Amino acid sequence: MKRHEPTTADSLEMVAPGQTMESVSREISAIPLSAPHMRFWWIGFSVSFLAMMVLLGSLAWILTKGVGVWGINIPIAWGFAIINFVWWIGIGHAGTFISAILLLLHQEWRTSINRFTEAMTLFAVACAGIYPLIHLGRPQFFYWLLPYPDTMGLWPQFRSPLVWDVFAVSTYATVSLLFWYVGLLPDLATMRDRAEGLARRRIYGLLSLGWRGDGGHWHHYRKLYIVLAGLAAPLVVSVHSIVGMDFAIAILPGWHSAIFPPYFVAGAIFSGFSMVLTLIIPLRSVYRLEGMITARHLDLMAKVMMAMGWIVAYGYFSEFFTAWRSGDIFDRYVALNRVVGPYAPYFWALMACNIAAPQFLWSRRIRQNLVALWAVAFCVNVGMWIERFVIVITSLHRDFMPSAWGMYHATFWDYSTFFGTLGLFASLLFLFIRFLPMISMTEMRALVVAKQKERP
Amino acid sequence: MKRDLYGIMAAFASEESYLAALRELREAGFRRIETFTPYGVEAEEAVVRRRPTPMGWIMLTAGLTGGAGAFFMQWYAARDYRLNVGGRPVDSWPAFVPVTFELTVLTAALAGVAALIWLSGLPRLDHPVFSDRRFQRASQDRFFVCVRADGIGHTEGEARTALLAAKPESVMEVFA
Amino acid sequence: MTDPIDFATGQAGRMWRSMGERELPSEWRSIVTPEFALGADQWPPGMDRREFLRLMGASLALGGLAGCTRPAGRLVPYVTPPEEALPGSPEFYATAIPIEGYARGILVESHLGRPTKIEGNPDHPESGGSTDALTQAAILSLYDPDRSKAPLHRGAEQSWEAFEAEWRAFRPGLLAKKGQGLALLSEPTTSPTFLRQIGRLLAAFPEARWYQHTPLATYGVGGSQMDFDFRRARVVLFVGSDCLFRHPACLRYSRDFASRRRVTGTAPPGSRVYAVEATPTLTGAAADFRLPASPNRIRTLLDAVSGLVDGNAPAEGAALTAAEYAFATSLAHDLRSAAPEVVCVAGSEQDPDVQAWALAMNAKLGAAGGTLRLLPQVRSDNDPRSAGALDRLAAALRADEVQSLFVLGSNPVYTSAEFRGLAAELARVPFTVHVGSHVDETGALCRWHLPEAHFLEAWDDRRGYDGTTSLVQPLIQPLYEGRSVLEVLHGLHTDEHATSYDLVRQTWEAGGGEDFEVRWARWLREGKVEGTQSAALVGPSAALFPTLSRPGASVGLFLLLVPDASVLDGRWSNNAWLQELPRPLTQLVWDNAALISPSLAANLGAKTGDMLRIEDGSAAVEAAAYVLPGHGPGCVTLSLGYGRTRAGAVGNGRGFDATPIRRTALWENPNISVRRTGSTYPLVTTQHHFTMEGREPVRLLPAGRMLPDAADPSVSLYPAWKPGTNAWGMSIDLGTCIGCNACVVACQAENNTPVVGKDQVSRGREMHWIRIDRYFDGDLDAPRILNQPIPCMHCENAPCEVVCPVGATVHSSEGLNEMVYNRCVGTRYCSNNCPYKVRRFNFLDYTDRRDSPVNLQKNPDVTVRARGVMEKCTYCVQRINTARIDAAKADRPIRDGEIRTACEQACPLGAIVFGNVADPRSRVAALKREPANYSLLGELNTRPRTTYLARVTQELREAPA
Amino acid sequence: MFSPAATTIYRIALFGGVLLLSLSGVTAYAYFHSTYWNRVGLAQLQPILFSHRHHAGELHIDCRNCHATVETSAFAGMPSTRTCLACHSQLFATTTMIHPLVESLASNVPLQWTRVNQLPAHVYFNHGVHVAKGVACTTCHGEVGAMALTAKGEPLTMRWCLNCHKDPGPRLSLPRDLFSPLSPVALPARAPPDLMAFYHVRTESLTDCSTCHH
Repeated sequence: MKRHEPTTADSLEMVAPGQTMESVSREISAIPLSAPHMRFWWIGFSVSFLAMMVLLGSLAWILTKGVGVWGINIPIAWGFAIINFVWWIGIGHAGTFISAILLLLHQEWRTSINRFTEAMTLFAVACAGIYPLIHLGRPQFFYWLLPYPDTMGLWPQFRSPLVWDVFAVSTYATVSLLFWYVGLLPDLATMRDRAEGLARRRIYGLLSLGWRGDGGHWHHYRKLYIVLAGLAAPLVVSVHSIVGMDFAIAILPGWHSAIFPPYFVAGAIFSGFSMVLTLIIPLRSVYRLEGMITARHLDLMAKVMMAMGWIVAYGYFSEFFTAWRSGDIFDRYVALNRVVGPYAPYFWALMACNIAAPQFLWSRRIRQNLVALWAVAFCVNVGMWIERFVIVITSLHRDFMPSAWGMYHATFWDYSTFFGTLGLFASLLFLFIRFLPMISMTEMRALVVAKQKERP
Repeated sequence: MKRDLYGIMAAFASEESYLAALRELREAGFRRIETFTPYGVEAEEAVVRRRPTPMGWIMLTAGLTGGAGAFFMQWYAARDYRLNVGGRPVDSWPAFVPVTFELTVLTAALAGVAALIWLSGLPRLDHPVFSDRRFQRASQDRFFVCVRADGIGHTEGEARTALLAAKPESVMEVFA
Repeated sequence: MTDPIDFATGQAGRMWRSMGERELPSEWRSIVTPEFALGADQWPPGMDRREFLRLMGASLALGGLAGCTRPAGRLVPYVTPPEEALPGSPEFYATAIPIEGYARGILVESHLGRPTKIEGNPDHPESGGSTDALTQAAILSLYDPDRSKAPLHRGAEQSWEAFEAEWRAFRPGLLAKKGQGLALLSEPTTSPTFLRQIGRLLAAFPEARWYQHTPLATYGVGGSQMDFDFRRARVVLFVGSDCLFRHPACLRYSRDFASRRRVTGTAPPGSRVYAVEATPTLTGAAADFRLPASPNRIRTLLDAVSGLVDGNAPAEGAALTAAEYAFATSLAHDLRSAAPEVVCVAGSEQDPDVQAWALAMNAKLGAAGGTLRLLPQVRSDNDPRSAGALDRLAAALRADEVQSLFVLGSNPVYTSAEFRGLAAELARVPFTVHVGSHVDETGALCRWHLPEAHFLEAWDDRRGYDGTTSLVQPLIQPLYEGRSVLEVLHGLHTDEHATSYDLVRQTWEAGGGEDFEVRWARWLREGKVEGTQSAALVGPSAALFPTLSRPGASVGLFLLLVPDASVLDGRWSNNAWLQELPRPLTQLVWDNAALISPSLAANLGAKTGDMLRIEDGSAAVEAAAYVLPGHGPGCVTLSLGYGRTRAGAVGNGRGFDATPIRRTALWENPNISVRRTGSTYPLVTTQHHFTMEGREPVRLLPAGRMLPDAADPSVSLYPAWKPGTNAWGMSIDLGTCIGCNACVVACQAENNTPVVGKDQVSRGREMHWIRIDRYFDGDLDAPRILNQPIPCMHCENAPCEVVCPVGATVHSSEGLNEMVYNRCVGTRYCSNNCPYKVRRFNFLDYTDRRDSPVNLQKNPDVTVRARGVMEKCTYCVQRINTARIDAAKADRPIRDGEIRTACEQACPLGAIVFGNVADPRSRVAALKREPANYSLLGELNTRPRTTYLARVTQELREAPA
Repeated sequence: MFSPAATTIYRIALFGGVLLLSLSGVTAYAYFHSTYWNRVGLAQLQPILFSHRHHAGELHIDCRNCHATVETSAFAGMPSTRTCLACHSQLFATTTMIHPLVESLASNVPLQWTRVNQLPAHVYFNHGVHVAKGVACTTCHGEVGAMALTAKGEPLTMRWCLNCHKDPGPRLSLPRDLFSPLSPVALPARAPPDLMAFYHVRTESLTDCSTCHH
């Protein structure tokens, strides 16, 4: 089998010079087909798989005993489950943002990363989707949130943001999947044609639906792809706006705030990009993709991340500002309680991770330094989780009635379910890398050709 | 036995040569031409003069239908069993917007993908062009042009010469 | 009709004759027919019934009801229908509950022979229709799984026959010696039949000795007891007294007290109430002016007051602090000006000299015969036939004078430090018998233990504090082999068979008369025997003030012992409802604690949860500290009833045992030393934050002022929903509520609210539908103590409803915020969005083990909630529906007061009023028109249907210049 | 690599899959709304082969004779052994069919009838008020007077209950028909409002959740 060697070194170009249609097709498809670096893959996959088993164990226990095994209580009736849900959904926003919105904005640098980020989106949404189900007191009746002709003559209560959630998340998952698959179609054909062994060729052949790059097909394809992008763009915004409304619709001080939808969207993209960076920096080195995912890409993503960071920072600020200006004693107390209350350490950790850390990215040197960039991205991942913790817990634990104030103590099962989904996420990611091209070969070919035209 | 001919096909190494070939063929009056490319070549449309795709309209109609249905469903649900929910009116239309929007997008997207598969006649695993191993490059780095055998008023020979004139990498006969 | 089978003994029983015969098994079976089922989650058909009959001791085999997904239910009719029982509608029987020996009239709700709920008896003076927490919880003790089920001989199960045989063999020896060596120990009682039995016994055994012991207060001195009339008292002084909360007459006192405290318009309350106390009490908290003080300071203050009342300045040397002086002068001024409509109440646990002071002061101010009456002591504490108290018995035991000892429903081995040392002596007594509901600490040391029947299982008669006598009639045949103490006493001296029913009747037949049957029936129906109220004695004559000793050395600390608010001296230890009931003021559950003032805490460097070692030279106990604002300085309060070892699964090993350090001066232990041990203990409370943070959930309204106008609720973006003919609402008067928790337990009993245990409460998962919030307002050493009951507010714009994704909580046409358990999927969003946090969630499966007899208490009209389901106060919608159906059938509107929620019905102070706010003539509508009416968190525009009446405050009088 | 057949199979599989998915939905709907699932018309095995057709339909024994508390209580009431024996101590007293009754009286162990109409435990149904407001026995229990073996007459699903609670008028019967064993003859179109007025049916709280669930 072909040995895999890098064609070109890292560069600040969109595509390293010397890349051809043939080379990109070969190098990208080589990863699933000739499977280099199997040791890395096996170790990574086994670890993630074990973590996924932890998830299964936790789910079994939660379903047997009830959600009481978590630390939730009255007044803090929502805990890790919701925090993790929002965190994962947020991460799931980078993919569609990159592939849809950047496509509409003709940002060609999206080309080499959209496939991977879309996959990441799908897996993140899969992880997120678990939580709304298992956090139910009676998960066996989850389908009561869906409209169907039951024997009781009842309907979902469409004024509830949780019902909006059901529709938003399921729509988002479906549309992302379709978008991803449509993008994959031509690549699957390439895989079919490059694969060795009848079995593989047939499997990829079936998946590609027998795609043959017919001009007529491309004709419909282009239209579909652009309209899908056009639909996905507002969808991305709507989904996290609705997640934001899960809180904003409530009357709880610290939740009931008009800034939530936009600031949740920004936060989502913020966390999405940080997750992309966290994953792609090691992967591109392991699989020698510097020629296609160049320092230029990292640089741009770092900039987007910083920009989003500022929007989020504005969100934090405006929360305090409105609390102060409103003169509402409850809002003011919540604001104060965040800063100096029992959960103050979380708040300050949040400030450090989400506002302080990204400022390093002003420096080009840091943006170019893989380790530093990765560290900042990782900080933001942590920070965004803490942000949700602060929003959910510190708002709930001290609301209107001082007599009903309480504290939240996470249990072992809170943590195990969280780490469990990390395992699920990683496992899916490893399987994706192993069997599918993690960069869109089709779009890379087009890009390479375009770049060659530009060059004298 | 003699298998009947599907068409004469030529492979080109570059987008430019491929587009040139297309133009010449059109000028030579060939109408039934099929093209196979490793990525969608927008310039090709001008040459081949395809009818505009109905894709947009399909997705629009589907989306509007889905959205309308979604809103009606919520409107009806509120009436079917009139419940006083937190003192809110029965027609809490602002609360019905999110679901309406989501279902609009969902139906449009599903219809779009269905339409792509339908309009492109997929899945089609056994297309004649697959019979030639060289065609595997069509999904990688070669551009193919196929003149259908029953090209009106053209013989197989004329097709071959026309293609050769465009200096392809190779020319091949495709049998149905 | 046939004699019913007594399933406990297998013999034909006769005890039901007077009340219409009923049969147990078919009743139990009919429980499972869904029309009055206990909830599918709780009791799958078949199983419960089988468990049930096993408990009944019946041997009825019922097969073929395996719990498949959709089991075919069974319809099981009677063989012979009983007379009154109407399947599907409960019956109420009048009886009485003995608490510390005194009767309180009650009505017991019975569903086809299954007692489920206790209500007050409106016709009974000591109830007036209301109940306290203990009475409400008593129903649970009937179904206590740990009750002793059969006679035990040295721990081994035996039959009653075996015991009787052994006793008959032993008895001749006794008779020969005229009963010398026979000792009986009982609690002081008010039961005429019991005393009649004692008389007959002593007649048969002249040399026998009858000792009495109670670890609790003896409500009287020298054969007489004080009785107060708060309806006429314009000025009241409470000296370390909690008589509104814990007293044989507390329900009557509360009712009378409230009658003067209720305000209309902007008028001040009808009484000015002063309280001086070391241990904060609910009674003290209800006072207008409360002064925390150590026992020594209390005496100093009282001296000063008596001086001031006489018109003298405070005696020299009695240097009063500014606060004490202001208190004393204002009090003296009020007492003088309001006399004789004043009353001074000294706590039943106070030293005799303090009680004497109160008596003297009342006499001096002419209260005697008016607000204060002396009554002959109803209870047998000073019965001439009694051979004295526990110390005498102890002496007799030491001197080996006792050949046979009968302990009747008393537990000295736990309650008396002295008795704990007598294990050896007890072991030397040849024939020891313990009669009790549980095999407690004492029962464990006796040769025989005999199961005592619950008061709802056997006949008895008791007298209330005011002398009113009630017949205690059973609602159910004994669940186990328990027998009444009366039957045991009877069996001691004769072989003739007599049930408690016979014995009680004999007592009253003595009254004779041909119309006896008629009167007997009336007594049973009304729950009291007319003309049995005691007549007041003369006096007290104006006495001189006693010289008040100063018990405590100035250096040491005081240890104050009090009965626990829930378990008293431990007699309620195995009652889970009471254990999980947040203790007044502290909100502690499942434990007791050493209460200390913030200042003392600072001195000791202790905080809540730190273990303290309390020593007085000879003995020491350890207990966790609880820092209680408003506690008297320089003293520690520890409640009795904890550290039990043989109370049962619920009560064992909880809290800290105070008995070892209890001395002959029962309630005070001066001169103790306290230090931290360094270790800590997890105390669990249901409330963690006791200041109002400037939010004023409890509004204080200075007399004569008005509340600031609330925002106009009619302003709204939404079109209003058509109001129904009925619009249910509630008004809670914070001026009269004393926070006694009766409503909390009543709600728990009515609505099948589960008990979750200490661990779950510590995780913030208690399930009470109505809670009583406590706030400490002002200086933490002498704060104003506020209580606020919080049920569901039933907001018209309910935030919880909008966010429920499945419409499991919605609004009813009558304005109820409905919670539909069987639609709930458990997102808990509603709880997050409830500003009052009144919603409760079944985080785990909190329903009792399927085969637990506790399930028998469940109210069949209320669904038992499954795991993962939200629940909350429903305004007792099951009662509303019953009334609506009755009204609909009779084609009439629902009358005001026809529906009473469980909390309203229980409340001794009438602080809770429920009704139709749409009807301007209803009581609740009138209350909502009061200027003191306000909505909790009204600024959120939730428009609560439950509103509050602000607590009206008064000022101390300026000292006359 | 692939034969033409492969394409055909693949297409059938794709479309078939989609079709199957939608069909299964329809099937589920049909099943759970079917009389089979609701056990309508399903007669249960009983300790005694009791025939409502004979007693109510042919002998015209009033329903309330045996279901005595139907007007006064939530529970319609089941005849006690003695109620049955009131007649059957003479009639057929010796037949094997009646034997279980005699047995029950002798042993003082009640009969155990198998439920035909069973509501979930979280539903609180009150017979008394329904009868008082003009709902006839047959409206919910079907043509009992024609049943040799008693079977469920109506689905008794929540949707079914709600249909009537949303619009009771058309389901009400004339007082004389309330206890008739067979469905009364159809009433004139203008009857419903009159009956509503006659029985003073107040509809406002009929669809409140707490009317049936608490």
